[in-house]
Amino acid sequence: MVEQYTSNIPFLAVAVSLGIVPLILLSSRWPNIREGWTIAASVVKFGLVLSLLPDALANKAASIEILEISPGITLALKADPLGVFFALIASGLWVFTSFYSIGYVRGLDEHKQTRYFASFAVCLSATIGIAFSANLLTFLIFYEILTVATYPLVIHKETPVAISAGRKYLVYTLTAGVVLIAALGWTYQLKGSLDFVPGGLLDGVDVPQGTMTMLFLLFLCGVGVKAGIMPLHSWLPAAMAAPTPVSALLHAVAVVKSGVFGVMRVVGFVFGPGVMLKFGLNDILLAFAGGTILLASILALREDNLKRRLAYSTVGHLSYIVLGAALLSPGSFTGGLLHIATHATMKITLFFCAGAIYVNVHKENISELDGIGKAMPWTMAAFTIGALGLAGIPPVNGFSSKWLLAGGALEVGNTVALTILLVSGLLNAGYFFPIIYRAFFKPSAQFEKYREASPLMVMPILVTGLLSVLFGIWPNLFLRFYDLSSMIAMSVFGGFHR
Amino acid sequence: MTHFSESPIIVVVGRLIAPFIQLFGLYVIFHGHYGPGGGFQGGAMLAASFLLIRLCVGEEASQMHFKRSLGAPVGILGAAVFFGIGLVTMGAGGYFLDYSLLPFEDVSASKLRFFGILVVEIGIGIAVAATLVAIFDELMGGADNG
Amino acid sequence: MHWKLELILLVMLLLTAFISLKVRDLLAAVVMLGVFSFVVALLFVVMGAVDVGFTEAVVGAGVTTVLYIVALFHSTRETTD
Amino acid sequence: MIEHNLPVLVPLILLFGALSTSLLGSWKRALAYPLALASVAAALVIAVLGLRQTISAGAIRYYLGGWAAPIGIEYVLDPLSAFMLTVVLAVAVLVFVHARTVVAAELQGRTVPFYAVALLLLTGFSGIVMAGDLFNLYVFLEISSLAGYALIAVGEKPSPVAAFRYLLVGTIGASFYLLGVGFIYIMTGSLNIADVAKILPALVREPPVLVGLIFIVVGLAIKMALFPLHGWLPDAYTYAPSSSSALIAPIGTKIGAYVLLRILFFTFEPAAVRDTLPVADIILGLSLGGILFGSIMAIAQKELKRMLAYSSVAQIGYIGLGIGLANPLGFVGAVLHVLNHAFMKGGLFLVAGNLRLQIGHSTISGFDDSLRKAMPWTMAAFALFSLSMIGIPPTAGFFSKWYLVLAGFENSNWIAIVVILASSLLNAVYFFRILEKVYLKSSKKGEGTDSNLPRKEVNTSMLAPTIVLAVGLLVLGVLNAVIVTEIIVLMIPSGL
Amino acid sequence: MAEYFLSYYTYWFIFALTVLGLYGMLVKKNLVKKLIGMTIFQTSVIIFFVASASKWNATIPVIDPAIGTDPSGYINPIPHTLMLTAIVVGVATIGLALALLMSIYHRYHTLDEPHLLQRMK
Repeated sequence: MVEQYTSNIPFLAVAVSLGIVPLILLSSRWPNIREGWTIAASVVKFGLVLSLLPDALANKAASIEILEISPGITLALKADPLGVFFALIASGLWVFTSFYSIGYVRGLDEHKQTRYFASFAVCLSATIGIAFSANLLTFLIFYEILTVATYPLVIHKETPVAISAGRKYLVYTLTAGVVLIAALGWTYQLKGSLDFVPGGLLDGVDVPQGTMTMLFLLFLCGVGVKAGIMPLHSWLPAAMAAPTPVSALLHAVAVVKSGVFGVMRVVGFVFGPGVMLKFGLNDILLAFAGGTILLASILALREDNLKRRLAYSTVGHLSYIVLGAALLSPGSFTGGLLHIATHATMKITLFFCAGAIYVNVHKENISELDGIGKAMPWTMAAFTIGALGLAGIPPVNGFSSKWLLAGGALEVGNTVALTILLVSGLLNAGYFFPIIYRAFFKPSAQFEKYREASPLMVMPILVTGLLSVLFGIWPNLFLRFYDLSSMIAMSVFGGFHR
Repeated sequence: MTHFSESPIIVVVGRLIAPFIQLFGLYVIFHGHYGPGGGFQGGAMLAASFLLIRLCVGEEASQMHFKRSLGAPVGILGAAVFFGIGLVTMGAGGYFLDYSLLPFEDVSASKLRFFGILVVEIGIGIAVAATLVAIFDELMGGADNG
Repeated sequence: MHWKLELILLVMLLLTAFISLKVRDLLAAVVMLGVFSFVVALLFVVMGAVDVGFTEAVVGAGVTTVLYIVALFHSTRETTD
Repeated sequence: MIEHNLPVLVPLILLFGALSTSLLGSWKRALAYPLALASVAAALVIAVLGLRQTISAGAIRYYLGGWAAPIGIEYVLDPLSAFMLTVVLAVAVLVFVHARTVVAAELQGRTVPFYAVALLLLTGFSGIVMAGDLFNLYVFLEISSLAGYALIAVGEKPSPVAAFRYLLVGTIGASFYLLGVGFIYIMTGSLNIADVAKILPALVREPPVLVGLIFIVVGLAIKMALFPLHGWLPDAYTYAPSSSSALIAPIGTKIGAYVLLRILFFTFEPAAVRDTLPVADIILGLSLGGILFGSIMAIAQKELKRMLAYSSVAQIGYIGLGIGLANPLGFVGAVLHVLNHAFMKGGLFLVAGNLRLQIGHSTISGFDDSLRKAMPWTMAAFALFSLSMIGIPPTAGFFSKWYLVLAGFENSNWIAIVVILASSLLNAVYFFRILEKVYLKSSKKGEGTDSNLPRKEVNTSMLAPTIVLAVGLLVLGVLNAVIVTEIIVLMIPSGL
Repeated sequence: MAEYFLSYYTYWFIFALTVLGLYGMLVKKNLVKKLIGMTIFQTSVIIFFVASASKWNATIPVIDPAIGTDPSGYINPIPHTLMLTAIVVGVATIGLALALLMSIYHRYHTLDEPHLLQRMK
């Protein structure tokens, strides 16, 4: 059982980026100061989250109840291991993205940079809020804030394409929010509480099969849209109209990972493995996740636009995580969680690369990238690392999480899931290797006069690429992601036997 | 429009009847608290008499009976009487319009009620009469500024 | 005797109201409405509500009718129905 | 002394304000506005005192003239009425602050009557809220309605027609109410609400009581513009002057809803309304229809004020839904939504007023991003109001929906839940349509800018109330649990 | 059955009057006619109240020394006083409505709804 103590740190971690929004708005005329705030906030936020790590590893959760927000339900933050795990990923990658963003928006001389940075800061607050939510209502509040705050980023370019992408995004995410409200209301009606409980809030609730299935489907719809589970995924490729750092952080980390984080919360902390198995909910989840993995990989094969291909790849990989939850074994759950971290570092690397290419040579389509590896060797090297990782090739970190997932599938004897994992690995290779091949081996002179992108952009790329490898070799390096994941899995599956 | 009617008979009859209506209206106001009638009916009768004059002798000529500009202020004055009494009783520590608490010494509570109601009825009568005439005037004037 | 009077008044009530709504000249309609109000006042007296009848006679038959007529003089008596 | 006179002080101050405004205003016009503002502010202070008093010490009963109920006229300040009074007056104060510039610009020469009549309107509202007997309630209902008709009629060219229609329909509503009260009176022999409530339970199955209740409910449904009796509302709100619609829209229909609450749950027994009589289900059904109809119609509108008017029809549906569900959570949701919607709709109509004053129209197709550049604060407030209308947490709009959804689950009423949730998506459609225009549609020079009015931010006296309402939504949202547990819970009638 | 109807015949007349008033308000095209309908409608409600208070074998509610203070000898006066107020409200409504009518006439030069709708466009 997690031991709790009161601490302001979770609240501060959420508030710090919200607090700088007015400062960003006020200093809109002085870009250096404005970006200074962003960087300072990202570093401070990461520091705050990092300071929670030792306690989380010691199974102690810093928690704070801010105020009562509905009778009997408080707006409460709790830095339990899962929360710290997700917050670490999000806030850590925000640091890189901040630097990268500055290079990107200045490189392209983007308009409305103040709005961009302000929205970004709000998004991060919401993401950390989601991570630390102690109950479903708090989760929902931050979830909706994230929806709204991301909208200005999606439509940032203000082109017709971006606006229609924004509409699509809103339709999907607002609907999801609304469905989630219904799910919450129902849960409250059944249980009289909305707190996250390791092993399942609804554990022991006696309701008919139909009710439980409906409720689960509502939850799945609610969090599944952000998690990109098919058929609720189609906003994600459309939202690639956004600037690349947005795609990188929000559509590789913050927004979609909030979705899968939500799935983990729902499976592990609302329904719990016992209920999932008893009512056969894991099969539903498994079907959705497996289908999504395969379909998304196939769709990714057909995309020529680099960012859209990455988006489909994201859809597929998100479902790895969902699959990890659906398999209902401690090993696969650990693997799924670990994949949140590994996929985040790999995918952000890939998006950073795509952005760097776009800023430098203004190319978005894969078929136009012949020979880019000569002009931008460092960038494309990092890209290769990310691609290898996503295909599950050691020593990049994608391998370790996939290994755990496959082990989990074996543990419960689910050969279908195992097959899906293997096939999708091949498909991953199938849609990434052509890019690498074109970049390095297809001769072309078109990029001769181009050099590497600005150091502000290349440095984050290299660091995240390097991190992908390091985490692949030592999953417990620095942040002890592996220990955290297995701790979380233990807390969820502690009292569960098949 | 100055006259609704050019006929001398109507003018004369209207002028003749109006004072009697007014007298009756006053009677009704003053006896309202122990017989049929009261401030409202009496006030309405007063108003009716003024309207009769307005209609019979025309707008301009009727101004001497009740000036147009007086409508609203007199109406408010009437209402103020009603309020005044209410506030006085409140000031005396009672409820609004608790007549028995009117600050007059050596007067029994029932007498106080009697006179309290009477004064209030007069106030209401004035207010109603003036307001109804004011509505009429507003309608008449509505032609110019509608 | 009492109820016969009441019945007659009630019938007149309906009749005047009906005419007032049917007649094609607005002035006639308004005058008929005045008659209606007067019948109502009589009915009130018959029913024992002396002061209400009194008020209705002054206000309904008197003031209201005058107001209607003034309004008609400032607009129009014509109507399509 | 003040404590026990609190109930009667509010209408007195307002009525006195109305009288003195018109009297002194006709002498010196400049006096009218300060006087009017001062009386509303004073009334608000009294109302807040009254709210505190009732929360700590329970209801205050006031017997006019010292005649005890059920014979005398009674004013009751219980938590529900004190709460309503505070909401009404709080919004009114802000609208009055805002009105100074708008009224002077839109109603040249008629400012004095405007303020006098507006105060009369508030007198009527405060009287309705505190009336302790059914007939006085009717009188105040009519006072406020008359003032409302007058306030609407001074607007744009078609406004008298809209006001006249409203008058006809409103009179039908009020007369129906009175007729219903007549039936109740015949059966119970009393008009005092507390007294009637004691007598009624034994008579609930008598046909005249049922007929009376139906008449009352239909009458009030007209007054609160419950679908499908809302026909008067869109025209009235659209053509009225900005300040009138900002005053009437957030408060007027809510007062009808309040009376409905008072009749159904405090005069009749909640159990009887829910189980014996079919009333609650009918209101529920109509509300659901209203939510969908209002939302869909709002999407189809081309003019901002008209859109807001239809959205009001939908929002009234939420309140009706809370009443119709007839359980404590529904009650909480309905009362909370009265508060939240008063803030949201008041603010939105203030925004519409700002737009009309600065750019001369509020036609949606004429909006573009020059508005945002010219009026950043107004537009930011508008965005916040929109988010609250859609129901994005932590704005206040989310929480009333939350309680209503919980209430729906309590009764296992799936249709209600689906409708509430679907309507927030419809709200999103019509608000984001405007937000998209204001923030993203680039202005073309020479096109769409038919007016030569200077495009700039409104002055402080107009901006401040708008911003206060917008920020208020966040505060109300965050503090909603406090409001619910400290105030609204006290109102829930026994037996609900 | 017939007896039932006969014993309540006043109410049936009042009901007919109410319907007549509503008919005038809703069906008539002319605004003045609508207003007349409204007047009839309002009056019918007032008659309803007064009729509900009236009873045989009782006299007007003014103290008569011959009867004394036994309340059963008098008609209930409360509905009467209420209706006085209702009449005031009624006349105020009509006054306002007429002012609106004149304002409409001055803006559109018609009081007939079909024409009005045409000219409002």
